[in-house]
Amino acid sequence: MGDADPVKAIVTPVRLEYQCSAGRAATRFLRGLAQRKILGARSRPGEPVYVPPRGADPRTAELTEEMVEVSDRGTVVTYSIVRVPSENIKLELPYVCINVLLDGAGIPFFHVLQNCPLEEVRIGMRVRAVWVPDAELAPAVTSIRYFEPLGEPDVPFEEIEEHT
Amino acid sequence: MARDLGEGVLRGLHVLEYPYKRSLGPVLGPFFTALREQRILGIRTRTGRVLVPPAEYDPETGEALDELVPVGPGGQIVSWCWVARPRQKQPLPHPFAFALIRLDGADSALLHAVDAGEESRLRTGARVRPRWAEEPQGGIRDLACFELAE
Amino acid sequence: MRDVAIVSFAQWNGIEPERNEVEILRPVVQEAVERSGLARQEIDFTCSGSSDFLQGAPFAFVLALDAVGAWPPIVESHVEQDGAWALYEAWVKIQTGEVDSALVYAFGKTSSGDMAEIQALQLDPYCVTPLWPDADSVAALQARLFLERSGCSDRELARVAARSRRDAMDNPFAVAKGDFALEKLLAEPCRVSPLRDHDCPTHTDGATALVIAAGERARGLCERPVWIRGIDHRIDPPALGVRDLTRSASTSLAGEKAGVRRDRLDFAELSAPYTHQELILREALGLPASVRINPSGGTLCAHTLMSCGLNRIGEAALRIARGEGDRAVAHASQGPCLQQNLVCVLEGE
Amino acid sequence: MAERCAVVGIGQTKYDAKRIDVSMPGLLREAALRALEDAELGFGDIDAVVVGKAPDTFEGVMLPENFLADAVGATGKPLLRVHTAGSVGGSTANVAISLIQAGIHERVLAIAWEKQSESNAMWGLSLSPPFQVSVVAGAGGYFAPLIRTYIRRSGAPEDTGIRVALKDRQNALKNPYAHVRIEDVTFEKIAGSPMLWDPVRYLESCPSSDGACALVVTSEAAARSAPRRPAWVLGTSMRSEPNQFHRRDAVNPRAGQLAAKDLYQQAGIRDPRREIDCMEIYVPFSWFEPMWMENLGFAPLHEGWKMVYEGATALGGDTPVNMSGGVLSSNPIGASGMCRFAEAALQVRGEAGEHQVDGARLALGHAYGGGSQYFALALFGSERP
Repeated sequence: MGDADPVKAIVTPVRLEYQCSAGRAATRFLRGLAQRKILGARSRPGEPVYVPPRGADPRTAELTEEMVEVSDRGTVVTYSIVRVPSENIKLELPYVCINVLLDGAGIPFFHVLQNCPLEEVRIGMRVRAVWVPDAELAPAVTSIRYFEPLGEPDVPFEEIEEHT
Repeated sequence: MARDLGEGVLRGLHVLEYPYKRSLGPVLGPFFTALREQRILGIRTRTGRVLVPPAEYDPETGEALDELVPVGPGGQIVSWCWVARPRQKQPLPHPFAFALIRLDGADSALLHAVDAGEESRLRTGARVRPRWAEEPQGGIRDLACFELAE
Repeated sequence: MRDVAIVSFAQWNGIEPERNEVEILRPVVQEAVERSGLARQEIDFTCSGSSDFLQGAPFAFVLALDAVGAWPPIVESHVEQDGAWALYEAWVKIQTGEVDSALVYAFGKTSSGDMAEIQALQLDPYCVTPLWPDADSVAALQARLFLERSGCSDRELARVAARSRRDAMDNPFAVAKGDFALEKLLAEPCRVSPLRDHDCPTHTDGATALVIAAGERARGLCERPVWIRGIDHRIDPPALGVRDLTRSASTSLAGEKAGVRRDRLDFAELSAPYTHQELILREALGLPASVRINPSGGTLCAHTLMSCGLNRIGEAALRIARGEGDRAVAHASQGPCLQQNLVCVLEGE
Repeated sequence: MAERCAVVGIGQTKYDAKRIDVSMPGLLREAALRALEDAELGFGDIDAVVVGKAPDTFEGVMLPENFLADAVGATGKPLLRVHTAGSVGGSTANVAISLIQAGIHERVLAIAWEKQSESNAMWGLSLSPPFQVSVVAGAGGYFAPLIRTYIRRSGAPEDTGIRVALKDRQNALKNPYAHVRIEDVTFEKIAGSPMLWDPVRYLESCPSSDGACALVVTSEAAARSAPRRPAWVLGTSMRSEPNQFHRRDAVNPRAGQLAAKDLYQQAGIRDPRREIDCMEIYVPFSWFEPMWMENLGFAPLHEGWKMVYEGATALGGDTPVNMSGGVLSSNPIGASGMCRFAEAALQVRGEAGEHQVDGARLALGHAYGGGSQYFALALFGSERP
């Protein structure tokens, strides 16, 4: 003791616990997933359906209280092939991260595409959700294991371009 | 992770946890190195005040400081409070005092824990001395706590 | 300087685990905007205050934009401070002449975590945070110094608590309220001596929003605009063992710059989460006994971390707008032991 | 009505992955003292301090400017803390400038910083509460799909990003403060670096850095007594839009377009490509250079990549971009925006050293943050407006 190298750094561990609320809007969405349903929300008929719902339309802050079920099929609006590990994702590398616009939805959301050779992933590709077995269904995004190609003809870029 | 409370809104535990690593620079480095050797250092300002813990700069003017000087190890309680129900992360598992302690030779006070057994033994102005950690790591907790010196 | 007035105010405080931050904030922002008489798109500037540590994850304010309706894009800024500093930034922006009106909001969902513990992360991260002194303990160190220096007793602290809780009964957004006998309060055991439970704040979730506007714009929007006659903020050195904790030098200085003593005051709304801090602040601002303190019940009765300072300003404006006074001082504070303070002098016409 | 404002002091730290030689106060003071020295002022001359930083969770200190108040000479002064995600360095400078323009202060010190090595940036950025669980892998995971869309829309050649990265990495060799300096950088070296978030390669991505940047901004009267040539503020602008909404164009966001339009209007700029001499813009992934060229009005829609191809954005080109090496070479997140402003101001002062653009009179500083949602811009000029 005392003859070691000078102290140049210290480690100060921090551990804080929080009880988070999903909020009312996201709760409805998550509970839907536990029943294999993808629920979005809109302010009124004719307005875009937000999936997942955010409680309000971010453009206007208008409440989006009308729940609308959307399809579990959709179109790849854009994607990237992830080849770098990150702390929050436990997937084997590389994997494909897609922004998928579900049929009936007004915004795309991020998920993972599997069962598709990397070189075949493309913008406009039609995909569908693959759900976990019934026993594993839970009010969580993980109830959708991943998306996979649907084999339908691609959607022209012009039709989805505005949804990036 | 999510707790399902029936019909209510979903709630879940979120943990923010990280072992933050803090580089120390030219003043706190020697301060913690000295603590590991059971010595306490302060720093002298241009006007002659001695600050403990030492700062790289004068708190009033921002002027850079570099004259480290030994202080303590004994000192005097400037203020204190009695922590009847210690939290798990705090220095002592049983009731103790947090105190502002002016070490001998210092002009400012250091915040640390005082192990006094019971509240009635404490008073402002009481003399204290350090109790050193058995396995120093280089850090403020190399001072395990202070104890009454009377 | 341009004349700037508070033209509308809305708030919500309470413990509601069900709603998330955006759901708490959205109706409050909407109410403030509606009450201002301006359409959302007519408001030139938006500024908010919040802290990521209340939710333990980065970018709390980014999602909060959903509560505002920021489309088409808005001129916007955010301070990682109590919303009172967001108000200051908005006031500055109006002074540049670039904008005439602003929406200011703040929010904090304190029920998600242990606020007394989380605030240990505001202290010196090298020498103090590793000891995890909770906010109550840190305030108690200040309280003992103050009691010993001033000769005040715990009875005087209890008087502050009793008065605040009694006044809070008239405030639907206060959470700690009721008629409490002094003797009963003094019979409580200490939480962290010398502080008892009633000396410490009741943490609550909350959101505050207000709209400010310049000169003629403000006059056209409401009958009795509440003018910001002076606003200033100052900070003291952080180290608890360096500054005189029994006085608030930064409050005195900010008060002087804001013109607190320029005229008679009817009441004050002070951000004093702990009873002894009210006494320190009264002294720092030189408030005579005739000035009513915290008619809302104050921060002691509803501590909405990150929005309580803006809330004081809103509460003071609300009372002036209702004609319950003509001139008031509102104060916001953040940092351990009243380290940083903002003082705002409000006046009705 | 607004008072004129000028930058009279500029200070930057050496940027590095881990500045283990300094504490947090030491890091801020390195930049602050250099800015003050440049302006030949002391802390005592400063009226107010504005501090900017990205999330507090990076360093694990809540509202850290409070514990740093005396380190930056703010005792007894007003201190503001700005946080607008990645654009915060720019917003911080703009808030400081507004304190001068409002006529409230004469001399304001603005400091932006990040000490990412206290934790880990990938961890810090992926930290999300339950229910927001996301498959997005850090900033690259979020922005790579936008780049993919840009490529699809514009038909840009696949090597555009490599060309930008090569230019910025070569520029960084002329900047003594730059973090990433690859002496033998070549097109092949970048092309051969690992693909991280396809189409973004390792050497097309920004690093994670420790660093701080400081500016002393003053009123016109105070600028007159400045020892060196001031950089005059010709305009500032900020715009924000929500993170996600129906038909949001996140590749070419409206908020960025409006911020630019506002700025040019303030400065009387009609043709930015012709009138603005050079710029420092926020390019954390190489492809953002052509994307921002379009967003800022320097290139027609879908043609930003042509500026890269023609060499227009190179140090010797007609519109040099990121002469300092940019965010690709140094990225202390909270400070990165202010570094852009500082480097733009250095150019119009003629003090950018080896990476000086000859005769630069007008320089743009640009920062963005969030999901391409927050924009902060400023235009600096060598002549008083």
